[in-house]
Order: sequence, then C-alpha cells, then structure tokens
Amino acid sequence: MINSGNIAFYLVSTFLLTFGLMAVTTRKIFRAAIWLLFSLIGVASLYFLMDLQFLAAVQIIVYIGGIVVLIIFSIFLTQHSGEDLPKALVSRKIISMVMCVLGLGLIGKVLVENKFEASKVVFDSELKTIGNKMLSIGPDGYALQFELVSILLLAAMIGCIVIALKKSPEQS
Amino acid sequence: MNNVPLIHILFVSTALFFIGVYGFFTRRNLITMLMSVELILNSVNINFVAFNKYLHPENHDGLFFSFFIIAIAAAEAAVAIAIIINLYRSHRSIDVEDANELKL
Amino acid sequence: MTILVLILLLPFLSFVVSGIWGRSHLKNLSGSIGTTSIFAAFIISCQTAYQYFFIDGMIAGKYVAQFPVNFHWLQFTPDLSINIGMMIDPISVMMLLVVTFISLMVHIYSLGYMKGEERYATYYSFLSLFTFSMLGLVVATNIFQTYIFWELVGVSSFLLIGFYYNKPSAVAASKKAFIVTRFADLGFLAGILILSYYSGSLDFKEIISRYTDLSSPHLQSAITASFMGASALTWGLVLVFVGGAGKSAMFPLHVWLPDAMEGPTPVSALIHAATMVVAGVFLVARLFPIFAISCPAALHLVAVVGIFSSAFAALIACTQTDIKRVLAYSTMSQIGFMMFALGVSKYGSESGLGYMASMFHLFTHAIFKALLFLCAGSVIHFVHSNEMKDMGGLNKLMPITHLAFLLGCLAIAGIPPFAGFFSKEEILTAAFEHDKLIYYVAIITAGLTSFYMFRLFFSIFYSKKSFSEKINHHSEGTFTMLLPQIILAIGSILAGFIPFGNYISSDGWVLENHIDWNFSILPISLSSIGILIAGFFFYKKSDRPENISLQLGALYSLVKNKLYIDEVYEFVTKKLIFRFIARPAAWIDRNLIDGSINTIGKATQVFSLTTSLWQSGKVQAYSIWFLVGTLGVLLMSLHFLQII
Amino acid sequence: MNLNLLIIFPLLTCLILLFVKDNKTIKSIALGGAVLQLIFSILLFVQYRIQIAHSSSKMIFESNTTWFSTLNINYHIGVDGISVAMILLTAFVVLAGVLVSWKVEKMTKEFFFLLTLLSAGAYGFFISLDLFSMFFFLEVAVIPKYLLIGIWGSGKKEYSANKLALMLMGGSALVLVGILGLYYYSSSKVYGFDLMSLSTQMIPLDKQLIYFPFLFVGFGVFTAIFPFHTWVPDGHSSAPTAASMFLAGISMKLGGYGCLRVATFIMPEAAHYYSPYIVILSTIAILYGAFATMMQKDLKYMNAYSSVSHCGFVLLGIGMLTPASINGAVLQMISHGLMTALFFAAIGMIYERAHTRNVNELGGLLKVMPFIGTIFILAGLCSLGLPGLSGFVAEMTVFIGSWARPEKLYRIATILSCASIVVTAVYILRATGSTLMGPIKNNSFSSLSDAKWNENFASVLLLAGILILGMAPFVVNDLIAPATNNIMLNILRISNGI
Amino acid sequence: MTEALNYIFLLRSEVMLILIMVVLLIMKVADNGKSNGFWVGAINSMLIVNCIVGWLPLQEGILFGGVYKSFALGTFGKNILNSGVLLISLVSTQWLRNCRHVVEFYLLLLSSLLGMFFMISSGNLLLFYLALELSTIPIAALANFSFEERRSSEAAMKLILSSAFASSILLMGISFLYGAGGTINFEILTVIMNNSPLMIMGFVLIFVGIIFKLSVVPFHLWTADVYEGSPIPVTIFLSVISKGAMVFVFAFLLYHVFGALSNSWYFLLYYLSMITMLTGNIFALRQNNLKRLLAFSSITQVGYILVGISGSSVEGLSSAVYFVIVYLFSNIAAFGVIAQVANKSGSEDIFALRGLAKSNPFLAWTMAIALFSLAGIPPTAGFFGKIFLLKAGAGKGDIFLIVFASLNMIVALAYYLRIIKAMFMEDSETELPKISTGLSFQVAAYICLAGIILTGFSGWLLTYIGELGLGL
Repeated sequence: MINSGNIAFYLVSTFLLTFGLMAVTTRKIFRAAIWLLFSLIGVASLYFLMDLQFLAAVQIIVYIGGIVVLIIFSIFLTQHSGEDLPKALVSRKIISMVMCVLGLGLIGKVLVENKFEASKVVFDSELKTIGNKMLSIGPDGYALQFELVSILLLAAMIGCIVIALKKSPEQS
Repeated sequence: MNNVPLIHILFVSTALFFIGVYGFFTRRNLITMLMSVELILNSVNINFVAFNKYLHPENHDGLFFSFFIIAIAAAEAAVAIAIIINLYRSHRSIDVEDANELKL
Repeated sequence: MTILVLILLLPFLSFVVSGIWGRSHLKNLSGSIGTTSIFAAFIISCQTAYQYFFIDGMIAGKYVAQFPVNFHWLQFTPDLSINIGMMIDPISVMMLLVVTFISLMVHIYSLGYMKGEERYATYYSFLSLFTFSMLGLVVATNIFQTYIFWELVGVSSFLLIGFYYNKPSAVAASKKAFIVTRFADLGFLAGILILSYYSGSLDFKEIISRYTDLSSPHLQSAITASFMGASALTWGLVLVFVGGAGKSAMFPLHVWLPDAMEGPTPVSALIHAATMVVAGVFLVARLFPIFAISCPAALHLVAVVGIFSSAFAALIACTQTDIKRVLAYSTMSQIGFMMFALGVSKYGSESGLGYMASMFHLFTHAIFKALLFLCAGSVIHFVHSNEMKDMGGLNKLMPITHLAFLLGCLAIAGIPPFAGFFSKEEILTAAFEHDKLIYYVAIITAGLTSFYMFRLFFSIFYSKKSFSEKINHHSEGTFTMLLPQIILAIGSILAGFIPFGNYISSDGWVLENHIDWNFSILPISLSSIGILIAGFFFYKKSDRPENISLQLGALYSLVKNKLYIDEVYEFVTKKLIFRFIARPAAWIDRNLIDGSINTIGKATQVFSLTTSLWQSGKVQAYSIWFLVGTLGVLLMSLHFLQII
Repeated sequence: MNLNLLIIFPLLTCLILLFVKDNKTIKSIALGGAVLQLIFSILLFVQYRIQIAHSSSKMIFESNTTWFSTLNINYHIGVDGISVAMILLTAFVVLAGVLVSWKVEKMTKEFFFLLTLLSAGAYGFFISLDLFSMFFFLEVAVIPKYLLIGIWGSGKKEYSANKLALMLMGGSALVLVGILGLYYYSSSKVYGFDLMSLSTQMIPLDKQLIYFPFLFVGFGVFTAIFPFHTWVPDGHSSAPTAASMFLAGISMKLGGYGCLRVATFIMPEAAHYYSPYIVILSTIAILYGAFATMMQKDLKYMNAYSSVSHCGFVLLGIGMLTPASINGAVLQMISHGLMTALFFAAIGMIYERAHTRNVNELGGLLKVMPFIGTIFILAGLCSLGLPGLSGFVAEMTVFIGSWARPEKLYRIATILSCASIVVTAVYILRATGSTLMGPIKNNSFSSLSDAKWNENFASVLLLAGILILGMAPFVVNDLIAPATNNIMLNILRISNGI
Repeated sequence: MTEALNYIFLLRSEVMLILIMVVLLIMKVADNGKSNGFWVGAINSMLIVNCIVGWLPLQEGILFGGVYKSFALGTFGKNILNSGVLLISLVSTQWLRNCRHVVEFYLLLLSSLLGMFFMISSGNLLLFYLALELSTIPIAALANFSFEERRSSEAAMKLILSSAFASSILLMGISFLYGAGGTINFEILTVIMNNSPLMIMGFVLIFVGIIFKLSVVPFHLWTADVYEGSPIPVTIFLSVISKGAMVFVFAFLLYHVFGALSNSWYFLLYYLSMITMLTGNIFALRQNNLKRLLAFSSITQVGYILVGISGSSVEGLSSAVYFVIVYLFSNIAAFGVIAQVANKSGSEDIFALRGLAKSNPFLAWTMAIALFSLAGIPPTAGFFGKIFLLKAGAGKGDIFLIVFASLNMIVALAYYLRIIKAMFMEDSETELPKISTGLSFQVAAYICLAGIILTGFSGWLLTYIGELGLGL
C-alpha cells in the first residue's frame, strides 16, 4: 500500500539511517556531529509522521538544541581543527561488524517471527492528556518519575560543575 | 503512515541501534562514542513510541518513556562530557585508546 | 591374685624404680635393688616349682596346667580378647627357674663387671626389664601375651645390645638385632592372626584343644582353607615358627646374633645364650601338640631348619676369632639341636622323647652356656679384648675361670658326666629313632662342637706362653664375678643328673630317662676326637692352623665370612629396599604426588596470567564483550526454550 | 554436665588474653585455661562413666538448641565414648602444647590466642551432633593453623602454611558438598543436618554412592588419605612445635572422626560399597608412607611421613568395617595423637637446642640430654608398636579386626599393613640411632641442656596417656566399645537385609 | 492529612535523604568557609539520624497508584544500605577531610543512594530505569573525584560509557517487554509473563543490563578498572552499596516479576554463576593492587550470590540478603584498612601491607578478619553467608554447581592468604609508622568487626529476613 505517508516514512528512514551511518563512520569529527544532527532530525520527523508533535518538539529542543550543541562545544574544547579522527583497528571493525550483524539478525528474527497485532484503539496524543498524566500521582501518573528526573538533573548538574570546574589557583 | 507495518519501523530502530553500537565499538574519539550512544538511545525511543502507538495505544507508557529517556540522555551526556573534558585535561587527548592505564 | 604375681612384679618394680630414680638418687643402689628383687623372684620360682612338681601339679599321674592369674586385658570382640595371666605348667615352671636363676647369676656377676659404669643404674633397669619380659613370656596364657612379651624381650635386648651407645658398632648391632627379629615377628603376628581367626580364640588352652581335636570344626576349617598349596593351619604354624626362628637365630634369620655380642658380656650370657634366644624353642614347645598332632609337615620344617642351622653354625664357629662370636655361633648351633629335637619328636609317651630332650637340653644349655659367657666376660675384662690373638696362657693368671671354662667346655662337648652329655644324648637318641640323616649330621656337629669349643679353650688359656708375664697387676675378678661362675660350674656338673622326664614330657605323663651306653659310644668318641684335634692345633702356638686354612683356601674364607649371608642381607636391604622401594617412594611423593598438587596451583596461576589479556583496559573491547555476552545469553535462553 | 563449657572455657581464655599485655601473664593464663580444660575433660570422663552405666541412649549430655530455624539448623551437642576419648586427647595435647611453647616470645599473645582458639574448634567438633556445627568447627581450625605455621614456623613456612590451608580447605569443600547433599536427600519430609536423625534414615543408595566419597575423601584429607596427604610433611615440619603437636595430634583426628562419625555412620551401605577402595588407599598410605619415611633426613619430615603411615591405620580400620577394626581405628587415633604429639615435642626440644633437625648433623644427644633422649626413644618405641605403649594396642586391634574380613583383598591388605611394622622399626631405629646415639657429632652439642620443668611436665603428661592406654587399654576400650557398637549396629543393618 | 503523613512515612527513607540533601545545599549556599571537618561531622550526624529513622515501624504500602511500593524486605534493605553509607562515611573520614568538594561529594553520594532506594521500591519499569540512572550517573561523577589522578578520570570515563551502553541494552529490553506486554507495571507484568520469544528477549536484555551492574562475567570487565581508579570511598560505595542494592532489586525482579520464567533464568544463572566465580577468582589471583584484587573478589562473591538466588526459593532470597549484610561489613572493613594504609603509604599495593601486623596490629587483624569473612572461614559471618547461599543453590539438586562453587572457595582462599601473608609473615624494608586511625574509623571498624563476628551466630537475623521475604 503505497501512499504519501508510507513513502515519507521510508524516505525519512533512509535519511536517518544513512546519516546515522555516516555519523559513525566519517573521519571528520565536526562532520560527524552534523550528520548526527541530521540523523536526529530524521528521528524527529519520524515522530511527526506518527502524529507525535510534542515528542518531536522535545526531540528537537533537547537533542538538537541541547545535546548536539553541547557536543559541538566540547569538540571545540578538545579538538584541534582539521585533524582527522584516528582510524579504528581493522580487527575491531570486523568483529564489531560481525557482532552487529549477528545481533541485528537475531533480534530481527525474533521480531519478524513475532505476530504483532495492531490495536484498533486510537492513540491519544493530545498535549493536555500528556500534561495531565505527567503531573498526576494516580496509577497512570508520572509525577514521581518527573520528580526523580529533576533530582537526577540536579545531581548531574552538580557533578558536571564539580568535575569540569577548573582548579582554583589557590588549590593548584 | 498508519499503514506502514510495525515491523518496518522496528527494523529501522533496530538498525539504528546497531549503527550506534557499531559506532560505539569502533570510534576512538570519546565524543564520537558519546554520539553513538545518542543514536542508540534514539533507536530505543523509536521502539517505545512505535510500540505505544501501534500496539498499546490505550496507555502512554512508551511515550513517557521516550520523554524521560531524552531527559536522561541529556543528563548523561552532560556528565559524560564533563568527564571527558576532565580526562582531556589530564591526558591531553580524548582518544579512548590512550586511556588504558587501568587494565589486567 | 597369688604370690606368683610377685615373680613378674618384682623385676618390673625394679625396672621402674631404677629407671626413674636410678640416674639421680639411687645410682649405686640400683644394682642391689635389682639383684634383691630377682633373688626374691628366684626364691618364689623355686617354691613354685616345688609346689607344682611335688605337691599339686600332678593330677592322676599327669601334669596339668594351672591358671592362677588371668584377666581380660583388651577385648576385641565378645569372644576374642587378649588375656594377661600366668599359666603354670611343666615347661613354664622350668623356664621360670631357668630365667630367674640365670638372671640372678648375671645380676650378681654384673655387680662386679659393670662397677663404675656411668649408666650403671640404667643397665640394671634394662636388665630388670628384660627379666620381667622374659618371665612374662614364659608364663603367658595367651598367644598374644606371648607376642606382647616377645616384643618387650626384643626391645630390652635392643636396649642392652646398644648399651654402649657411643660405639657406632653397638648401635648398628642393636638396630640389626631389632629389625631382623622384628621381621620375624611379622611372621609370628601373621601366624597369630591366622591361628586365632580359625580357632576363634587367642588362649593357648583353647587354641591347642581346638586344633588337636580332629573333629572340631575349627580344625576342619583351618585345614580346608588353603593358600598357595598349603593349608591355613600349616601357614599359621610355619609363620609362628618363623617368629620363633627369628628370636632363636635359626638360619637364615641368625645374622643378628653374632653382632649382638656388642652388648656387655653378662647381657650376652643372659639374653643371647641362656634365655631369650631359646624363646623360639619355647614357643614351638608351647604349641607342640598342634605341630605334632595336626600338622607334621610344619614340624618337619622345624627339624630341617634346626639341624641345618646347627651344622651351619658349628662350621662357622670353627673359623671365628672373636671369642664371643664363637660362643654366639655355638649358641646358635645348640639351639639348632633343641629345634630339631622338637622336630623329630612326636606327641605322647615314648615317641615324645625329643620333646623332653629338647627341654632338657634347653635347661642344661642355659647353665653351661651362661657359665661360658661369664667366663668369657671375665677373660675380656682381664685382657680388654675380644680377640683370640690377644689372649693365651691365661691358665695361671685366672685359675678359677680356667677351671670353670673347662667344665663348661666339657659340658657342651657332651663328655660324660657333665650336663650336656645327658641332654644331648637324649636328643641324639630321638633323632636316631626318627631320622637317620638328621642323626648323622647331628653327631658330626657334636664333634665339631667339641672341636671349636676346645679351640677356644686352648687359645685362651694355653697357646702363647709369653703373654702371661705382661699383665699380672690385676686379679681375676671380684668375688661377685667369681661366685656365679662357681655356682654355674657346679650346675654344669650336676644338672645332667636330674631325671628330667619325670617332670617334663610332651603330654604331661611321666617319661623314663634312660641312657643307653652302647649308643653313646659313637658321639662320645667323636667329641673326644674333636678335643684332640683342637689340642693338636691350638694347645701350643704353631702355624698349623694357618696352614690348614691356607690349604682350604676359598672354602675357608667362605666359612670365615659366614657364607656371605650378611652381605646378602646388606644387599637386599640397602641396595634393593632402600634404593628401589624407599627412595622411589620418597621421590614419587615429593615429585609426582606433591608435584601434581603443586602443579594444580601453578597451572591456576599460569591460567590467571594468560587470561589477563581479557582485561585489556579498553572500554570498547569491554563493550564488545558485553554484546557478545548479551547475544550469547539471548541465544542460550532462546535455545533453551527451543525457540531457536 | 554442660558440654558447652568445653567451648566456653577456651573462648573465655581467648577473651581474657585479648586484654592482657604482659607476656608472662599471657602464658600463665593460657596454661591455666589448658589445665582447666584438662580438669574439665577428666570430670567429663568420670561423669560419663557414671551416666552411661544407667542410660540406654546413644548420646549423653545431649542438648539441642535452635540456631537457624528457617534452615532447620540446630546446635545439637552430645557425647558418646568416642567423643569423650577424643576430648580427653585434645585436653592432653593442648596442655602439653601450651607447656612446650613456653619460650615463644614473638607475638606471644597472638600465639596463645590462636592455640586456644584451635582447641575450642577441636572440642566443638567432637561434641557436635549436627553436621552444620561440625563443619563449622572443622573449618574454624584451619586458619589458626595457617597463621601458627606461617608466623611462628620455620623453614619454608609460608609455602607450607599455604599448602596446608588450601588443601584442608579443599577437604572441607568436599565435606561441604557432602553435607549439603545429605541435607537434601536425607528425607522427603524434613530437611536437616542432624547427625542422629540422619543416621536412622535410609538414604537412597544411589545418593549415598554420590555423597559418601565427598564426605570420606573430604574428611580424609584432614587425616592424610592417599594421595591427598602432601600437606602433612610440609605443614608438620614447618610448624612450631605446639602447632605440629596439635596438627598431628588432634587435627588429623578430626578427619578420622569425621570419616567414622559422619560418612560411615550415616551411609553404611555406601561404606560397604567403597570399602575395598578405602582399604586399598589406606594400605598404600601405610606402606608408602612408611617407605617414604625411611628416606627422610629431617626429623619432623620423618615424623610427618610416619603420621601418614599411622593415620593409614585409622582409615584402614574404618574401611574394614568390623567391630574390632573400628575400635582399633579409634584407639589408633588416640594413640597416634598422644604419641605423635610426644614425638613432635621431643623433636621440638631437640631443635630448640641443637638448631638442626637433620639426622645427619645430630648425634650422641642421649648423653647431653638424657631426659629428652628417653622421651624421644619412648615415642619412637610407641610408634613402632612396642607392647606396653599405646601404639601396640591400637595397631593390633586394627589387625585383628581387619583379619576378620576373609576376602582375599582384605587379607592381603592386612598382611601388607602388618609388614609396615618392620619398616617402622627400620626408620625409628635409624632416627634414634643417628640422633641420640653414637659419638657426639658437633662439639657445640656437649654444652646443651636437658629439658626444663615445662618440657618435663609436657612430656610426662603425654607419656602418662601413652602408658595408660598401653598398659591398661581396657580403660579406654570400655569407654569406646559401646560407642563403636552403636556405629556397628548401623553398619550391620545392611547385612540384616534392609 | 493522614494520607500525606502516610506518604511521608512510607517514603521516609527517600524523604530523609532528600531532606539531608536540601539541608546540605542550603548550608553550602550559606557557607562561609567552614572546614571539611565540620562538614564531615555534620553529615555523619545527619546520617546517623537517617539510620535511626529508617528503623521506624510501618513498612508496607503502595503509593502513586502502584508506581512506588514500600515492602518490608525493601525497607530492610534500605536500612542496611543506610548503615552501609554511614560506615563508609566513617571509615573514609580521612579521605573526606582532604577532599576538595566534600559537600558535593555527599550530595552525589546521597543522590545515588536515593536512586537505589527508588530502584528498590519501584513499581514499574520506568521508575526502575530512572532510579537506575539516578544511582549510576552520580557515581560516575564521583569516580572522578580524585581530580589530580589520571586514573580517576579514566575510571569515570569507563564507568559512564559502559553503563550508558548497558542501560541502552536494558532500555532495548524494556521496550521489547513493553511491546510484548503493553505495560510497564510490575504487578501486571508478573501476571502476563510468558515464554513468548519477544518476552524472553526483553527479559534477557533487561537481565543483562542488571547483571552488568552486578558485574557478572562476561559483563564485569568495567568493574576492576573502575574500582581501582576511583577514590576509595567511591570504590567501597560501588562494591558494597551499589552492588547490595542491585542484589535486592535483582532478586526481587527475578523472584517476583520474572518468576514465571524461573526455568529459563535458573539455567542462565547456573552457567553465569560458574564462570563468574571462576573468572573472579582466576583474575584476582594475579593482582597486586588491593583494590583491584578486592574488585575481582567481589565479582566472585556475586557468583556465590547467583548460586544462592538460583535456588529460587525463599531460602535463596533470604540467604542472598543475609550475605549482602555480611559482605557489607567485611568489605567496608577491608577497604577501610586499605584506605588507612594507602593514606599513609601512598600505595594501594599488596606490598604496602608488609609487616602491618607488627606496626599496626589492630589494622592487620581487622583486615585479616574481614578477609576471612570474605573467604568464608568460620567463625566469621562470611562462612555462614556462603554456606547458606550454597545450601540454597543445592536445593535445585545440581551437585556439579555446588562442587564447582566449593572448589572455587579454595582458589579464593589462596589470594586472600596472599594478603594475610604479606601482613603477618613478611617484613618490609620500610617499616610503616604507627597509623593514627582516628576515632571515627575505629568506631566503624569495631562495628564492622562486631558485625562480622556476630551476624553469623544470629540465627534470628536469618529467620527475620526469611519472614520479611515471605511477602514477596
């Protein structure tokens, strides 16, 4: 059944996989970051295609606006421009390749053999529902998790600051 | 895209997963390894969302999982980058092969 | 408990007292303590003998055994136990007398002989220990009791031979004596195990009655069970005899006896001439009914071993130059007489003559051999040497010793009317009736005996005249040394006239003694010829003996070196056992068994080191392993559930 | 009679030791504790004799406390004749051990602490009627030994200590497998470690055949079963005197006791099945140990190898499964415990003075140290089975018991084992000959002193035990015979066709 | 109101931790140059309060509609971990006094602990995952706390990357499980768990993600490196608290949520426990670095725990929990001594311990007893712990596993004895000076020693744990 939605899906898929692959193979680190960015955008588009606009937005804001930027900053911090990334060991490449193919095969086989029966219920992707659930403390609520993540982010922040903090002159 | 078989979406996510894994295994630069982790997490996100939307639309667990994974990914990336920067300070390199004093 | 217990207890107490306090407090008293206690034991023995032989021993014309003391010492199973007790029967009473008497003599003699010795107290405590053990052996009611005291006798012999422990040769001799007899005891032990297993008892009384009653199931099972062609009973008896042969220095287990002469001479007199070495004869005599009635084959072996040892030892004795060694071989030879006398005997009445003769000879031999040793001791004490060549012409210097020695020699040579004549005559008679071949070998041996004894006698007391002037500053010996010699010399004259058959016989019935003078002519003349030849060669110093020995050449040196039997033993133990069993065992233990256990340890270490590459320190490699593990676990569990 | 006191006394002693500083006081306290133990053991013996006279139960002074209720593990204690005998042995050896260690100056507190702890372990083992607590006490004793050897030992002590600890640990690992197996297969209804109730159950034969070897070999390692005996020579020879005494005197007996009380008692059918193998192994150990001893130059090695040989008799007696042989095995345990402790004490005294244990370097010591020399000779004579000393009684009982098995294999094994008495004589005489007799090899020896009061006392104590057992074996035999009878009843159930 | 109180009561462990963290933050913000000593003292006293509050009654209940569950065994476990953290804090006082960011150190430590608490109490996979991350990420930061040490940042890097990878696998598993079951709620999952391939795959990937944290072979490779490189308090925390919490969760998940798959995980545990024990031992044998050695030893201990858990019975559960307690005391004592010695001599090598028995007998004996406990030598509690684990494992009737485990105890003893040997039988060229350990260390050491000795004999403890465990 070919329709525009389907075609879009396959295109997006190809897009994100291709850029993903490029991101992990290119020897220019800056390019790798850009290809990653594209790949993540691909994922975000996939969410759009699934009618999950809010998730797509989060994906773009957090990933593209946050993480990738962070990565690029750290590349600036640690990398001398123009240098190629060091080559991986050939043996490791081969082994990794084999393992990945094996894993893909194994998981793929299980997935293929599994009969998925799509549910007829319509997925409620209303922002309101999501928002309600996010802060509900009932059985379907995620308030506790939400709080937990906030603590986690706090802890991560403290950790980052302490670690990345340059030594103050008196202590060095 | 409601007609796309679920298995195709899953295949895409699994493939992305192993692309990430491959990168994680072969990239010697720590930052690129971190990028690979992001790819892996994204593939998992796709999984969750796809399962939620196609198989279990009556709840939002998968969706929320994705939200939280994104948050965690951010936190993890932040801490990892802090560590990498610290490592860079002491090793003057972020090649993972250079950081193997601890072994045997 | 009767007063009899004192016979055992007194020497034991003497041993304990002088053993513990001898070194510190009773240094000089211990001799008197020992002598007194043995004297008391001797008196009680005499009283016992009188009581037994003349008052209550005989019931309806037959001597029966009494058991004044008997108690369970160690219970193995409800019906198998070691009992310790005292059995009073003719031979044990006779042995009590012999042991206490000779021991008393030796104790007295040692008062002078060992005077001034540093370990004087130790000596007496060992002597008491020996006497105690020997007495315990002879009164044993139980074959295991015999074994117990047998071992104790062995160890006290060991202690006494090695008394001069600073002398390496003495230490070696004591070790040799102990180990050889221990080896023989192994046979004894195995014999006990066999005999007791089939008879179901360890008591002499039970064993004998069960094995001599032809209808008893015990005997039947012991005869039917067979191993390597011989019945269990034969095996048992032969093995017991092996034990006896070891202690009695029968061929081929005799090698320890000549070396044992390293001990103090009184000890040789007591242990290695009169008492301990006849324990083997005693043991066979103790079990004689079984030998004679149920297992003649074993008895025949006893005879063969006895006569062979006898002749063999006599031959060697002719070539030895150490006077104690000559006496040692003569002891061996005489014990051979006793053994084959038993061997040619049968059970009951007249045909049991050999048994009586053997016991008779044991009795007389104890007296005259002790005499000879004590005299030899005096001689050695006098010249400070054991070698014949250092002696000669002592007849004037040591007149009493000279006379006593002469009497002893005459007794052993079997010249009437001395003690040895009577007992030897009975033996020869028994042999003549039973087996002509044994008889002829025996009389030739008797002739040889008189030859080597007089060779000894002449070499010591005559031969080189010149010697006599050199030493005359000390006397022949103290009174305590002379007294036993005199008593024993008198004993050697008189002992033969005891009507032995009246008291001791194979079955307890009285047996008539008889001397057939016609029969005696041949042995007496052979002995006399022996004396004459000895006189011819050795009365005066000459080179005749040397010429003869040169003419005999290799044969002579073969005999002089005791047929190289010691060397054979040496070879077997040192070369074979040490080199091919003990050393490999030790080597295997250190290298193979311990080595393999160490190898396990080392291999683990090596394994540990070789696997270290796994922990490569590379986080990507770790992750690959992680994935490998994940996929592996996944595969495994899917496979386990038969999904893949 | 509260058996717990047997453990509490040593532990209290340990506790007090912790708070004492002065070396002299430490020794006195350790000595006092050991004396107390001995008195208590003798009291126990007397009480036991009184109690057993009018009691039909197998175990006396029993007490049973829940320990881990969910796992059905109880602290079950009680004694029978064998245990009482072993407890007495322990008390003797420990007291002697404390006495001969009087000169220890290095880390004195730790030394006596460990020694006392060891004795607590041994007592606990002997009174335990629950496999768990038995195993517990078995292992308690391993590490103190390791430390005693490693810290206060001589020669290649670390190596030896390591080997000992690892091999004994291996043994107890096997035991552990065995008791866990018994736990689960004891009964379909109630799991438990209780020795007495396990012994009354019929464990299926196929399970017995699996678990018996674990238990027997596991305990066997402690008692130097061939070929797992190699810790013995190294361990014994490197250990300080008291530890050698304890090791050979008591520790090796733990194994024999375990083989008898646990393996054979609970699984008699399997014991019958494996009997030929046990007999073969122990015969090898007896002869092979004896021959290996002949080649040893170090006195301690010599005694250690001879221990291998002598402990072979214990296993032989157990393997033969006849009343007399088992009795003999127990007697041999006691006898060997006393004798070898005495031997090690004498060797220790010689070593302390002459600073060598090599027989080729020693000589003529009897002259300078007559007391020690006499002790040495007596121990040697006991070892070679001289009547009147304990070794004879034990070995003969084993022989008589073994001979009662008429099968050819057993007969040959018995005869071969008997033959070891000759070999024993050879090496014992060789050792005494070259150590004590002959001329004094080294001039420095002539100034050596004889035993001091503590050594005198220790030797006399052990010697008294040897003599009592040797001259009046009925005292001990009457004690252990009813207990072996109980074990025999279990063994005989197979022939009664159950 | 009562409901709110109920919430606070059931959440009291977590609330307490958050309170402490908030107080710390406020104090830090208002800080005017307080010394580290002050901070350590203040925090220690707060931790003591925390420990006491944990033991209040009222343990069971469900909050947030099943997302958070408070159950008796879990609360017990949390209390154990609380005490463990307090002990760690006490034994590493000296290190903490010299630490540059002591408040941050505690904040991170406590947030990680908070994560573990939530993990224990989690009622669904999402909370579980989040709590897992909360417990991991701060530790990665903590591992980097020896800022000057290259090895510290390397350890942190290895930890964060490995655990990121592991948690991705775990997430993959969760997604599959969610796909197959349509729920992330444990209670529902328990009911619908079945042997369908997708379920199995989900289960296996989750299983792998968790045993990564437990450092089961072959997922253990990060362990030794991270333990060695991290500062000692972090190493103790990782090896004791983190592992202990993981054992609680692991047992809970296996017994409860994946109970229906017990055949399949028994089979996995059977092999994994064997290679874990073996590898841990074999690798430990060659180590000279004490932290590394103990890292491998802790891998071995996990192998034993797996043996116990594989028994799949209440006994298995309670013996595993019991063992965690024993292990906690033993490991804290051992690492504490290493910390003291390393602090003085600057070396964490086995050679640094030479002659310790002479110079510092107290430290040497503490170490020795701790090691004996780890080796499972009576009368220490380690003996009981190990025996109970093996006994639980033997319940399945597989003798080979038990033989294998028992034989491994010998190898383990070999390397523990190496340390003992160094302390007691070897002399060092440079005699260690007498180390003044400080009061807090001594208190902690005595507590640990008492725990090591007494835990073993306390049958009631095992019974108590067993009763708590019946609720599962």
